Amino acid sequence: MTTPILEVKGLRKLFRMKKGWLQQPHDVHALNGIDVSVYEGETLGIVGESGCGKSTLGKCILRLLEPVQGEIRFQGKEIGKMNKNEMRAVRRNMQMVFQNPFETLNPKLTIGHILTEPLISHGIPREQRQALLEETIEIVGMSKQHLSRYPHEFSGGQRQRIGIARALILRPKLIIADEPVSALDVSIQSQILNLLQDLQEQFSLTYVFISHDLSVVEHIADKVAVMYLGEIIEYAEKEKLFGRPLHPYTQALLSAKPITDPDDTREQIVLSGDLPSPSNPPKGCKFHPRCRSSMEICKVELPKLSEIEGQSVACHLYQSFPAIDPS
Amino acid sequence: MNEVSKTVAHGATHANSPIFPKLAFWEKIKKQRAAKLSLVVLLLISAIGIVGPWIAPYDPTESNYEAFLQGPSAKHVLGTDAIGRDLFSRILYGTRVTLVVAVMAVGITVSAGTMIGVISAYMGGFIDHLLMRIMDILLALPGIILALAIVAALGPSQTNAMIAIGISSIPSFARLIRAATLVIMSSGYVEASRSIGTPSWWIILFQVLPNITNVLFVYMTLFVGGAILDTAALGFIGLGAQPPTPEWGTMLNEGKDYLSDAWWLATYPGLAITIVVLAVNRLGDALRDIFDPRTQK
Amino acid sequence: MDNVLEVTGLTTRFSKESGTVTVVDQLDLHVKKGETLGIVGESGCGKSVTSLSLMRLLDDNATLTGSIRFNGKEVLALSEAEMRSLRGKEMAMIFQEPMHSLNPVLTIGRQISEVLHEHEDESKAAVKQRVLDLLTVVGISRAEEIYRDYPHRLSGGMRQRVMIAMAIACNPSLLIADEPTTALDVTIQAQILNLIKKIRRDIGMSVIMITHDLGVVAEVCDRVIVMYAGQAIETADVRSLLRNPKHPYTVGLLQSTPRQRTKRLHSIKGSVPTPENKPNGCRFAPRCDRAMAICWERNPVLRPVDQHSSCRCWLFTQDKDHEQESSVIGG
Amino acid sequence: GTLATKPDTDEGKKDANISEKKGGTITVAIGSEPDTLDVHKSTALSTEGVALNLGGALLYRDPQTNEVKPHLAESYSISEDGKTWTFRIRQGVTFHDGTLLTAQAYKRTFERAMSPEIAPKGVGMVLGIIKSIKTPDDQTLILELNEPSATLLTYFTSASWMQPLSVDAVQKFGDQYGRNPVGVGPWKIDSWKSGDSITLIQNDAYRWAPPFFKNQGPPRPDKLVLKLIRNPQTAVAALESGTIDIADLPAKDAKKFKNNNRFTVLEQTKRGLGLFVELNLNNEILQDKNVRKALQMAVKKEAIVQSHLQGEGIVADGPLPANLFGYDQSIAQYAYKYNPEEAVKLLEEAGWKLNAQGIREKAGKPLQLELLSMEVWSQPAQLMQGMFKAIGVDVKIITLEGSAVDQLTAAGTFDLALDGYVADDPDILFPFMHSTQIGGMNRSAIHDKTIDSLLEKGQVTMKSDDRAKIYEDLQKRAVEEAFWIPIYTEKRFVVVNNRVQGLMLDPSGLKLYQDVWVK
Amino acid sequence: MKQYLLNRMLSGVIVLLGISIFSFALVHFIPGDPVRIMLGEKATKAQVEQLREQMGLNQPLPHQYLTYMEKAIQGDFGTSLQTERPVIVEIMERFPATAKLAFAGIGIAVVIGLTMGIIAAKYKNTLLDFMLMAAASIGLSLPSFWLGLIVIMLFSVQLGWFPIAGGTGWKDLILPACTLGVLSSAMISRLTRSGMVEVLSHDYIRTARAKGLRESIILFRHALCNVMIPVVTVVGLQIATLLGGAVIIEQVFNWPGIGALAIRAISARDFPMIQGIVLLMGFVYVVVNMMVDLLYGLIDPRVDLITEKEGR
Ligand SMILES: Nc1ncnc2c1ncn2[C@@H]1O[C@H](COP(=O)(O)OP(=O)(O)OP(=O)(O)O)[C@@H](O)[C@H]1O
Ligand SMILES: Nc1ncnc2c1ncn2[C@@H]1O[C@H](COP(=O)(O)OP(=O)(O)OP(=O)(O)O)[C@@H](O)[C@H]1O
Ligand SMILES: [Mg+2]
Ligand SMILES: [Mg+2]
Repeated sequence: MTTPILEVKGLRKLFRMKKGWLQQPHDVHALNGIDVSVYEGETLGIVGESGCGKSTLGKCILRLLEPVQGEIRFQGKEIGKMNKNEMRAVRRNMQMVFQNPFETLNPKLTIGHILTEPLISHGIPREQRQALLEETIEIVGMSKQHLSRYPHEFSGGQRQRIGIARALILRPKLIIADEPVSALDVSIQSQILNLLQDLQEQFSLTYVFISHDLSVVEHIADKVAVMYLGEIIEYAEKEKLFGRPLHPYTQALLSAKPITDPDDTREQIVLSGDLPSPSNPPKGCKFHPRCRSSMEICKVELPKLSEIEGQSVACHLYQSFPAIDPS
Repeated sequence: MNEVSKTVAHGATHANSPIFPKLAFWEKIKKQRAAKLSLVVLLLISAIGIVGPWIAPYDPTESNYEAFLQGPSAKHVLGTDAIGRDLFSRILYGTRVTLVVAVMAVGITVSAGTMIGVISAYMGGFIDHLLMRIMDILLALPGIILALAIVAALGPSQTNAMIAIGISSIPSFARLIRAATLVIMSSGYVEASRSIGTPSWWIILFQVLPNITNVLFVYMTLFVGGAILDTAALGFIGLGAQPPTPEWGTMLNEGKDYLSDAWWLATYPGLAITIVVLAVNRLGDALRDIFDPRTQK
Repeated sequence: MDNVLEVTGLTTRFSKESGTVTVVDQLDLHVKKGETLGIVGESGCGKSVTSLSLMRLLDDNATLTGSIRFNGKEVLALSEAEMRSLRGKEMAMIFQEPMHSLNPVLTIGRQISEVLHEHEDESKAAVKQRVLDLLTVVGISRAEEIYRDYPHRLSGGMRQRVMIAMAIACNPSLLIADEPTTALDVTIQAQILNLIKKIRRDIGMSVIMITHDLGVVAEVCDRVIVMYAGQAIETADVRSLLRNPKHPYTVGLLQSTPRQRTKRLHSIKGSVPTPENKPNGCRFAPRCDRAMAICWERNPVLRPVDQHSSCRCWLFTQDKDHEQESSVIGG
Repeated sequence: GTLATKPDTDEGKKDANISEKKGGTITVAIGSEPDTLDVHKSTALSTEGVALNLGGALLYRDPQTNEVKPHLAESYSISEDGKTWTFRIRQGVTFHDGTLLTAQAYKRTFERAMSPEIAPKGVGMVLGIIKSIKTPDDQTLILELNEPSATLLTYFTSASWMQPLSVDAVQKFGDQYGRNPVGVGPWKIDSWKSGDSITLIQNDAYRWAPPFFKNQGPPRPDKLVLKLIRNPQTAVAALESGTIDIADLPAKDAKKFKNNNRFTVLEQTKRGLGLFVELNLNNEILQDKNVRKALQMAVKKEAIVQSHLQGEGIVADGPLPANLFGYDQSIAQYAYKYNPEEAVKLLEEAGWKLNAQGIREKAGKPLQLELLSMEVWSQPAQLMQGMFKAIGVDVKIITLEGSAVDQLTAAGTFDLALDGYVADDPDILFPFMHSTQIGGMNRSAIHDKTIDSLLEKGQVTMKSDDRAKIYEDLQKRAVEEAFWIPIYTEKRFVVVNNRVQGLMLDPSGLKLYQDVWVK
Repeated sequence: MKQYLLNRMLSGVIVLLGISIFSFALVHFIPGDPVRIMLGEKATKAQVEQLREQMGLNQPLPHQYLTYMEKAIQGDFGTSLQTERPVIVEIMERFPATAKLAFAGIGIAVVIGLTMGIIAAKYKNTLLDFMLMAAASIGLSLPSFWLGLIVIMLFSVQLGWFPIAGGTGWKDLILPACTLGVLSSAMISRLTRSGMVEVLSHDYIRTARAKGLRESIILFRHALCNVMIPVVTVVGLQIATLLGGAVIIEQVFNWPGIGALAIRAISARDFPMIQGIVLLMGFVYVVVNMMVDLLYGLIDPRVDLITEKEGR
């Protein structure tokens, strides 16, 4: 692994909420300088609570949203400045799977049409289309009879398979999966997770896997980034992060996760207070109002992401006294 | 994994409505008695619009100098008007005229309104702003006054009435379509489509338009009702179709001076208008119920 | 017995254009005083319908049969007026979607005090004071301010707290919580679950906790009923259910939860049948790895397996030729 | 001219002398609202019926003898050359504001009407013939005319357009004078609710009614409400419900009141042509006299009278109605009668042959004409359309507002136009037919030397017999040339509630309230 | 809030400006020379030209427009060509009658509409519901003038209960106001019903039931408030339209309002009058809409006054 297949540096996105004509526009900082990189064949998990900017990050990478600042390098090429046509070429290698399988399929089109759309958009010759179509639908565990049906005739799990097939049909290198299993029942969720893992092996895919469910991320990811209000506050190999979470937020998150073990005796860290709104975030470290280990400096200064034993964390606790396990 | 999917497919398809959504539509229409009735009435009326001229007993513009203002009789089923024309024949002929005016007017509204609405929603930003402000301006002028002014400007005639009515309801239609388009635009599948790199025109054509057709259809029926009434209203103040065209509103206008002497003159055209508008409105209601996901259990 | 609620043979049917569907099928359950009963199951299995049946809050097209005895009264025999005085006062409910369960145009204060005005004869000032106290109890700090505020300005967690305050306003003996945390973030979920646990302890009420998350069950419940396609398929105390699940579905469910760090998850094939489309035999048979011939033919009954649990499965039925009959459940 | 008077009912006769009570309110429907009551500025015909009550005239026409007699002028004389007119203004006449009517008041009134800003709008035009006005003393008014005029004399009998105005009031009210007119008439303005009604109150200083009225003093009722009711149907209902007392109604509606003993219907044949068609002589097709004649013969006028007027009208043969001075009694002998066969023959002769669609055409050009009409004439227009169709002429009806019709006819862009007129004198034909009036009221663009000279002679010939002869010749010529298709002369019907007694109509249909009293 | 009002006013002004340009253009495209009309047929060409000159009608259109606007801003909308009275005076004379009719009509419509809608929603899918909604559908399908004529025929002519000669008294008001009210109530009742049906299916209604509240409280406190937004929108639009004159109804009932004035002005090519009326209508529309917007905020706290509403 030399260069990462995807490298994001200092990515910023703000939504300008322009309300009236004369109103001062005010900004929602959805992404605040995100740095991540993913190597080929790897799965990067991104976790965080609702509204912290996970989806925004995914969409910015695909340039479904235009970032305000920052670099996005895909296969070494900077795609942030590409024009429409160049971008279309890139999109062939970079696809997305969405959270809600019910909403992302056009109810008026047959599955066949939905799956052909990317082929036409990317100028795949007509002769090859049918073969690709049939091959792909079978890869995701469905049959070609399904191609002539409409989305409403399928169950949630099947629809998500169709969503995956659509992402897969151009044989991309990178798939950004935005909460692909959140809308599914537990028993179906495992089918899809398995499918994603199988496909990764088969096509040596790279995933950016976004989820709010720690268990799912823990299961599927190689590396995990924990986000809080538009920032990555901790970033490490899965084993390290789950084994020894450093950031107080990560710790709280892990402990809050309900575990199906009645004898579990771990101490639960219950955070106080609600998630602050991203349009009006607290000063200093954004987590400090809810943090048990909050210090004076946290109220003033934003901690930087720094590395401790191969694990990056943005917390003042580790900046002054490196490599000390809190708690 | 194939085995799995088959059972899954079995489970899912069986539960849902038939294979083709179109079929489901007819099923639903059939289930609603009011819808069925209004559809039948409308088909009947359209049929009259087409074959009216053949089944009409008299020439609608020919006067019988011996029979002015005669009440309903065997010879003239609905009576004759002030200049001795057969009212029944006029109403039959008028069906076509009235329907054509209404449908063409709505055609103008729908084509322009849809274009403006979709473009406005899709382009957003300045263009959206500009178009919507123009619509605001048009909307601020009450429809009938706008129509009056247009007819006054172009001269009263059937075509101009049509144009006037069509134009005057563009703003409301455009707004409705814009709202509907915005909903579609924010839907998951448009985003999914964009993520694949699908060009804009493709998205408008294959993602947006097919999904607003339901809405379009429903609004259209509602506007047809309005257009018939507006046509009649313009006819009533003498700015609609020109005599001797047997347009219902114009006939009503001619009949209004004979309310106490010849009740049939105003009553029958009035009834005809009410029946058609009622049928169209009820059909529109039924369509809305059918297409509205909230009312689908 | 100190059962707050005793339900036997509860069956809920909906009449639809296409015929009637049975959504809840011969459900038996009981809740002891101070106990938390969990109902788990996948989407569409009838959990919400069960809870709404208990409160008789279903639409007109629903018919209920069986018996629901609440504090000795037969709920199904009560008049609508009597039912009204029961709801909110003795039996309260909180819902899954805190976003939609509060009326957007009424203030928080009004919505809570409404319950008190309806069920208790108290002066306005007293009611207000109690509402403020309630808000404090559920952990809302700026009670005065929130009292005057509208729901849309509160976060999901806050709204769920308001819902809880509303539910416990009259100190009900039973609280039914229908997926109260599903729409919330993990950290907030932990707060709410803690709150429910604490209040249950403080006022000694019983709780029915409906969820699809076995983790939540593990956290708060004493006893659990697992539902599948409208039927209870397993009921047990929480420890034995999670430690020693009996029914293949429960087993599968536990194994599909991504908690082991295995490369592959276990998965249950297929998907949950819809109420209109239930298999003839055991409802789980089409998805079951261990299905036998009989499973396709006849539906087993729920019968005790050991002292901790009952299960509806032919694997645990010794006499496999036994006819299906009215079942006796333990618990 | 006949003065339509309400026949006294039996009951009325019995106590005619004792019961002419004072007081009460009469409500009269008016079909359209005056634009302004400033008679110098008004362009609306509806002004006349209202302004009439507010003013008085120098002269009046005796209803019995049809002679012109002095009224507000005690006496008048016209010089030999007909160019110097001297009026002696009656004494003791006051305006509503109390100022005295003098010769100066007349002078200033006329001068105002003739002033360049105002003249083009209204009556100033007729006064244009006046060269100078002199007032040697308060009671003497001397007008020097550019040339003699028979018409001006008739004009001076108009109590509305030619009434003297209180110039003080004109100055006082300025732009608002039109809403606050001040005249010398039996009625004063009380209020004017736009779009609703104009209320007049009795002027109790009034003592100068024309001699033919029984009542020479102030009007007996207190109030006269002129209520705007556009739709005749509404007027019918309002009459029946007693909301109004008097209304002009079309024949078909008036009929219903004829046998109703609560109401009396006054009938009067209008002086003028109720309806005729002007043929545009600039149109190539219509330049062919045969075509014009054919069109004449195609129209079954009786049917139009029957349907549109319920038979209550007289078929017209020529440009003048039977009740107007100068009417040619023998006209029926030479006028074109309904004769579709002959019409067809004429068209065939003229080279117009039927095509497959049943329309005639010549050299590939179909015989298509546009008929300009207004809404009131919708029925006659449609009937004629059918009649023309029968001889293979395709006529398209264009219904427009009066003003739009004027616009088109002035520009000459039309083929046929419906029109009508009311007049007291055959000189009305001058504007309609004289070649100098092309572009104005001479819509047909008649440019005929014979006609021109006859019209000119008619204007200056003062001797009745000679004058009558001139107009007879004129009718012969006009009928022969078939410039117009005269259709009918109609009747006017005024329905009066019997609680109101003594209403009279003057020859042009204006209502005279001087003898009116309320039971 | 202040900011918001300012914004609304600004966009209102822009709309008004647009209307003024639009109407100015439109009016000048209507054939019919006002000067000719003013002077009548007898006027000579020279006279016509002179008056045109005087009235500034010879100037290029944009110039005329600017002059007009300059005066309009100072409250001078010119004088009617027909009556030579200030346009503003003419309009203001008619406005009370129109306003009276509009508010009475809408008042009746709201009362009937809400009642019908609520009852129909409460007894959803019963015969009563069906009948009420059928009535509403018929109400929507009746040509207004036809209903007006029939009402006149019946109540004034046959029964003689009401006067019809278009006075402006309260008794005169009853028939036109009821006709208007009945017609407008059709829309309101349908909206109310569908709104109520939808709202009654919302989660918070279930919550209210779970609290053991009485049905009347649920219906009127919890449901009705949430239905008011679309109702208020429609009522607002109708008021705005009616304040500009219920053209047809005024015509039928001989009501001396703006609508009648408008028709007369258009047929007489009274340009300043047409323009004045159109501008007034625009103004009323803008103001009413602004008030409706403010009402939204009162009815529904979710409506953030600052955000711009779209798709209304
Ligand atoms: N189109 C948009 N306009 C304005 N604000 C936006 C937009 N999209 C997202 N936001 C804001 O940006 C922030 C991040 O949103 P994002 O959808 O990325 O969160 P998320 O982590 O995906 O949350 P969830 O788990 O709920 O999906 C949120 O506060 C959201 O309100
Ligand atoms: N009013 C109703 N009429 C007809 N069918 C209904 C009605 N309410 C619910 N159902 C059906 O009953 C079944 C059970 O629904 P229920 O809401 O109880 O599921 P659930 O277990 O709560 O699922 P979830 O986890 O999604 O909330 C579903 O298939 C649903 O379609
Ligand atoms: Mg997201
Ligand atoms: Mg549920």
